[in-house]
Amino acid sequence: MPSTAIDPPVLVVDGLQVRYGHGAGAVAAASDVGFELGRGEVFGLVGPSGCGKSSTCGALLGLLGKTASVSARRLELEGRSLLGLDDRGWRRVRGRRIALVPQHPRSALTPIVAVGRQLDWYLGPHAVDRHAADLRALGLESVVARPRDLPSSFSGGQLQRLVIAIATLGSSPALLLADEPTSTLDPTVAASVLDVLAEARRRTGSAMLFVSHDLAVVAQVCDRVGVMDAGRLVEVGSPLELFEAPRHEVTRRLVDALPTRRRAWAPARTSPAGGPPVLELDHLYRYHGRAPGRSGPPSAVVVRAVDDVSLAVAPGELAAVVGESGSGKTTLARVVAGALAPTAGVVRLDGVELSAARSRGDRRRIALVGQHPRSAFNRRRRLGAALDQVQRVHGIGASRAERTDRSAGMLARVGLGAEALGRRPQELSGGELARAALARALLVEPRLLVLDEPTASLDPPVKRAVLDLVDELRRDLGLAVVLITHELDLAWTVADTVSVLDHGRLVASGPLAAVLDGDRHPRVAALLERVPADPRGPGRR
Amino acid sequence: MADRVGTALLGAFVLLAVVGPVLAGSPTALVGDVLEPPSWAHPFGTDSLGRDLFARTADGARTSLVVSTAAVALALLVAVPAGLAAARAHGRWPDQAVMRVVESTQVVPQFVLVVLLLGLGGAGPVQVLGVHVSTTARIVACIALGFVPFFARIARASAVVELESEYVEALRVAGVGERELLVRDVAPNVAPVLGAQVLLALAIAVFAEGGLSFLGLGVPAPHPTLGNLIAEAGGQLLDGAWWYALIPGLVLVAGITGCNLVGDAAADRLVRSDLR
Amino acid sequence: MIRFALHRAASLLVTLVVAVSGLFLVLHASPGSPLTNLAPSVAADPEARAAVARETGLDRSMAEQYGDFWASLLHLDLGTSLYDGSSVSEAIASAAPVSFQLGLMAAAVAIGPGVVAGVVAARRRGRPADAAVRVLSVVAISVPSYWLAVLCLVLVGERWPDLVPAAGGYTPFGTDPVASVRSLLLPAVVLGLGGFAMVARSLRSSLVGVLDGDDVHFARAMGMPEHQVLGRIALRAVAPSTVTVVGLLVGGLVSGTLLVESVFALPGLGQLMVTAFVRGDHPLALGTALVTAVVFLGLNLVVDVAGVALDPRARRRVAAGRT
Amino acid sequence: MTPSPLRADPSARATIDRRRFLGLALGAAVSGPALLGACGAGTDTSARVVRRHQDGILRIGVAGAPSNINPLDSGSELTRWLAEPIVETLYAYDADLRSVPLLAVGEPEVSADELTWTVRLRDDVTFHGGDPLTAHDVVASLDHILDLSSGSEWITYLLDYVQTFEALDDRTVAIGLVRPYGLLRSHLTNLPITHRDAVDRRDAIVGTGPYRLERFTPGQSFTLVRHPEYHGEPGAFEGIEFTVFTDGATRLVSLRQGKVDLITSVPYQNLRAVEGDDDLALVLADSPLDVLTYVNLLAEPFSDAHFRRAVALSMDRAGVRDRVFGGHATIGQGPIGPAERGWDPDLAVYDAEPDLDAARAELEQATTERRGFRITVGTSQLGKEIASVLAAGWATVGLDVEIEQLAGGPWSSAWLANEYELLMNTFQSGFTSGPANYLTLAPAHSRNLLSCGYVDPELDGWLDRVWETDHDDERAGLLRQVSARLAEEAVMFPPVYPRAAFAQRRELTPLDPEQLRISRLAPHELRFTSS
Repeated sequence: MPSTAIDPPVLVVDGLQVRYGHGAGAVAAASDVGFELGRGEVFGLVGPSGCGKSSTCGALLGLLGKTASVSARRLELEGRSLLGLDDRGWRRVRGRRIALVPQHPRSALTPIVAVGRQLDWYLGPHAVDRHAADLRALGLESVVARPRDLPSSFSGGQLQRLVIAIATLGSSPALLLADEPTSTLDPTVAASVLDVLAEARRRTGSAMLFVSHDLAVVAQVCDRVGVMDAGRLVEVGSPLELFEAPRHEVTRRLVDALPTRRRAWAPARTSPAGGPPVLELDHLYRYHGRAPGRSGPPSAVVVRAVDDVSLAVAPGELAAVVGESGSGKTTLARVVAGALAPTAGVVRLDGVELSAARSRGDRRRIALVGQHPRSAFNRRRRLGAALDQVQRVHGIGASRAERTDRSAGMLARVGLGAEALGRRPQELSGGELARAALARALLVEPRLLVLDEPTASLDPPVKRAVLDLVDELRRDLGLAVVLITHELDLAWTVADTVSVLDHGRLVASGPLAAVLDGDRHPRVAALLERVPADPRGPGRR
Repeated sequence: MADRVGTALLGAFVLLAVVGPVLAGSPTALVGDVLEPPSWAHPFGTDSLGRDLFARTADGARTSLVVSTAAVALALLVAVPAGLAAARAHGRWPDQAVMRVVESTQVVPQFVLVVLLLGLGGAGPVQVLGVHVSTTARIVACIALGFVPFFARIARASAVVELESEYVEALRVAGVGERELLVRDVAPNVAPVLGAQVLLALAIAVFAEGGLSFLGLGVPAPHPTLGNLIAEAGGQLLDGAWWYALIPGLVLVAGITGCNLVGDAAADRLVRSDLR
Repeated sequence: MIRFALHRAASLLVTLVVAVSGLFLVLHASPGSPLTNLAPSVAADPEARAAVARETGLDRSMAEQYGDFWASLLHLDLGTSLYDGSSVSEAIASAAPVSFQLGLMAAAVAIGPGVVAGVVAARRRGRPADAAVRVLSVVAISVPSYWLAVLCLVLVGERWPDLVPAAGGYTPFGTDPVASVRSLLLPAVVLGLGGFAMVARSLRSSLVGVLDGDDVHFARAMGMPEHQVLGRIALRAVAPSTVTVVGLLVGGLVSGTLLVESVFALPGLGQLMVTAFVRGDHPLALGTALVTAVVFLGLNLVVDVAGVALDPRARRRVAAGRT
Repeated sequence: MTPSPLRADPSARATIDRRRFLGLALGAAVSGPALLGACGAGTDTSARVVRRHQDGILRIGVAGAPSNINPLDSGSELTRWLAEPIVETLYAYDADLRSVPLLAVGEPEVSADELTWTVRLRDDVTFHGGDPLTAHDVVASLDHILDLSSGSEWITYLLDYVQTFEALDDRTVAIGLVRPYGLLRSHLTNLPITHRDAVDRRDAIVGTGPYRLERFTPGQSFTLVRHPEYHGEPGAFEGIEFTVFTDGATRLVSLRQGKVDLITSVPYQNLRAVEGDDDLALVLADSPLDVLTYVNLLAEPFSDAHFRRAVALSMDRAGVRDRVFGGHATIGQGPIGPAERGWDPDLAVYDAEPDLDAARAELEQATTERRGFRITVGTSQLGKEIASVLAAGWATVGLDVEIEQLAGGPWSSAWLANEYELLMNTFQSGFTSGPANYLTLAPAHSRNLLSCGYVDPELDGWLDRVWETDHDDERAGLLRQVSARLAEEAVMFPPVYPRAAFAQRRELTPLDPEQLRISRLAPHELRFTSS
């Protein structure tokens, strides 16, 4: 959708500068940012966190707070300058000419007021009745049916649609500001929200500024993309230009981090060593909530989180378990690692059945790395103490000094310097913490490593590096690895075998090629469908 | 800023309480004329019996400090293990039992409870199971009892949060035992949370000690306490002995304000460090 | 909602029964028996002591006394004072309105200005108004009421005798509302000052948090005027936590009446209680403690229920039975 | 107390300092009240008082609430000040403190063997409820006192003497004695007569006086209203209201503000403030206000006579007089003070200033190893202050004194159980014993239940005779001997005999110092000068 030169631009940003603080201590969050948006055009702003995307957005809404100072050569919306507007002036712009689609729909709506009431705030009285048809069209039947419910009783996807409805139903804003609108959503949901957003934009004819850290998503949605780094707009171009010929270093890094589909997946890179399986799951069940028939009120709902799962993992094998959120992946990981007892069924390690109450020795042989590296460590303990602790309880190392040496060695192995031993978790980045969590898991020399979405909260480049590390380690150490993920492309990149969970049941399982190619299970097909396409390949929406 | 003012006030209060009694003469000796205004010889003036008010205020500050510190320490000693034990048994009967006991002491406000417990025994020492308990010890015990629910709840609540946090599960899965978890991980993490509250509790304890003395239920004569001094000073105000009512009162206010400000700052720091 | 209130009330009742029983036991185990308050020349005579004990029923077993205590309590009879033989219930009935009015006025002093100060400070964060509120509230929370009361009594009372309670302490509201309110104004201000600080501080800090929230940001981004942001989102969001603070304030007010009533010679429950304890007047002490506990727990119940009523999420949890 | 040049004009200084203080207080507590206090001016108090007096109610501020309002049970000044206008006695003191008939007609008829006393009652007296006064009311009053279970303080006076009492007819009461009892006349002058239905009540006083008790809030306030059918001259006030202000400053402030007309127990530190106020009159009177001082001779260290004398010699009597009582007290010798029968102004065993050398000499001879003791006082501010001054004084001769403060009950228990070393409290007699104070002396008698362990057969004999004789002069002579002996032996040696302090507004006629000598406040005798 190329911009037409005849129409005047909707938004003109020229020489935008945002600074926080005063005088010598002032920090520039955005320097000399400039771009234009034509009518109906979608412009993407992409870059790592802290690059100045949010400050640029905030400046367009006049909501940067009192510590920020904004200056620009030009900052114009539909030909009217936004510089020097007073509160009343801004109120005429906000919501009417510029509408925000926020990053966290769940916190953007007030948690203690019914959704219907909140719609009334923004769209006028009886909004639900007046806009019932539009809301249904946006897939918000649930809101029409239950306007008195609180936001907490709706899903993230529904809330994001609701926010889009608020932004676009009341007026036809000239500009939609979409600030990472899908970053907290599942890929499946994210895809449908993007559809809704596109539909709403078509209806209102608004231009859109789309901010994201995910190049793949930006490429999918935008006409033109600007890459930001350290407060500056370093490169602007069409998605294809950026992917094919990235000119700037930052752009290149972003592109490189995109998962690449393993071209030759038929022969696995490393064939799993033969021999009996390390891990066997035999008709494993795990229900949440009180099982019926027990004493007490029968009200509790039983969730079949893991429902008759049988699986075997060979030595040295990297087995991926994929599924959407709520499919029971994490529960499965926790049952395998012994954090939860199975409701029924058997977990065998090296052919030996593990009891529900795991011994310390059993725990040493299966290590779990959880979803959020930031909360995996006691925030008040230095890393050295944390690494010492797991060794000490398993009687590894005769002295503290010896254990410290091992810790340092393992940190080096995961790519961290020994100085990290003296750091607290808050002083480490997410990527460093993910590595540290891996180090802690490996220090006790487990037979099996269970990774529960180890990269879900990491930026793409970091994500990639951590996965490469896992792949390397398991080859070096001959570890069996169970990798839990909702990102099918990850499995695609590193796994030997893949198992697909749906509502607690295993719908497909086997070597990567066998599962993903040819005669796919419908669920698998659906998952594949939602992997953001490589803009270099075919299939761009 | 507030932080520094608080430290200064608390520091001055502690300094007066610790060093004051050493510098000053006896708080009970009749060293001057009655109701002398402040002078070089008696920087805080003298009281209605001719005793040096600097010595008495310093001694009173010391008593306040000792009583309230001891009370808070005693309360922690009881409340923290109880709170941790309750958190460990979260939702099961030991937890219920601890929380019910804690609740039953909260049927009246804390200060009323202390007045009630002290009032029941009357002033003066008592024999408890054959052990001589001085009035001061009883005051400490009663104020401490008033704080037990407060600290037990905080200890329990923050320990529950800790025990349900992801790192604890990670450590459990890694084979770290429950005792080790509780002693080495949970307790040290609960400590700063309590630490921030300790100063706020100290402020309340200093207030309560003064209030008890004011009602005549406090530390007995001849030890001066800040509450006693204030209670005695009320009448002197009519005679223009402003220093008598003002100075001990300001010392008390300084102590409480200092504790409050430093405690606030500590709580703020804690929140900030957790957010980081 | 109603079920929640009833459930809470029932559990409070159990707590109350346990606590009152405990109080009864402690009271009767205490060394301050009324027998020791006899004139020494009488108390020295064992025969006279025994006769008095028989007369006052103190020679009976603790179990009997305990049984009688509950039996009469069910008839709302709290017994008679050991000293003047007057009805404890009547003494409390005549003292309660004083404390009630004082508490109500102090709460008004605490909550009204407290809310205003908290909102102003939060909206003008970092500016002089904010600093002023913060300094004022720290000072207000730190100045002990008994000291302030003594100062006010002398300094204010000397110039405006009408502002301190009259002899006898109190003009009933029904007799002369203006004089009644005026005479309790100073004690109420002294008593309410700490609460004012608590409300202002807590409201400020929670409002600051809420005003930084995504929902406020979104509302502003969508052009909602600032007064609506405050009324529709911010104040509503902080209401439950403010109500909790008000609950804490109730405790402070009840405690404070002990001290403030004593300084201003107000014939309220607090002074009655102190008098009872100082004399070791068991029935009166037990009665005042019981009434204090009932009032305190009752107010806490109201605060709990109000907190839930103001927070739809809590309402939902309650409805789901997860109390 | 040496006057310093600084306090040449105390009243002027007070104003300046108060203003300065206001400024400081403003800085310290930025609060509404202080702000209010700093600006504007007050109203004329005297005019307010006159306006208030239009309701005809006399308002009195007292220091504490009576622990028992039944005057047949309690002899405390708090009970009796309240009961004075309500109940009357068979005989009463005239202006010269002589006993004259009040409810009785003429002198009692005493039989030749001195064992039967017959009293005739007036026939024109009614109780507040309207019932006429009869002999049965007198009998019921005596009955109540002599019933052990009532716990009446009067019992100690009558128990071993009175055997029978009966109503011969509606107007005549006969009292039968075991042995001659000259003191009975005194008791009949002090013993209140209560309506027969009210003798056991603790929540009502029903008497024949000019005022009746209308209502009261325990521990807080008491309201009396005029009894219209009073047999004598009707009361001048519509009512009398007693309000309890336990805090001395509050009490005084209320008087200065004109909210009460009269206060009792003015804090001694505030006497200057009262004197400096033209609207107020200070009344200082010798009164049977004793500082009870007992030492326990049953145990070390006071079992040692040398130690005892050392303590008595080194007692800082002048310090107590000047620092606690602002100079308004007489230096103490024996147990009997200036307002009491048996007072000997010439008795001078001890000096005002401690005799440290003599005390040290006595201590050297003492056999006990102890060089310190415990002084047990009540919870009153006064008791605490006396003990503090004394302890500071004793510290100068090397006596380490620990102060123990006990509330009324525990204090009595310590006395009863002989668990004290030096016991001290303030006590106002006079209501039950008139101008003499027999209760204070009781523990000196070796056979008394509260005996402090002093055994002196000669003194026992004197005391027995004090009770028996009906000659006041003989009684006074014996009491002088008792007081001197107890002082010399260092058994009872109060530091001072304080003067009782009252303050009243000028809009009220002055209190009668003579009546105050027997603790009678007699509020119903006062008048408003303004109306």
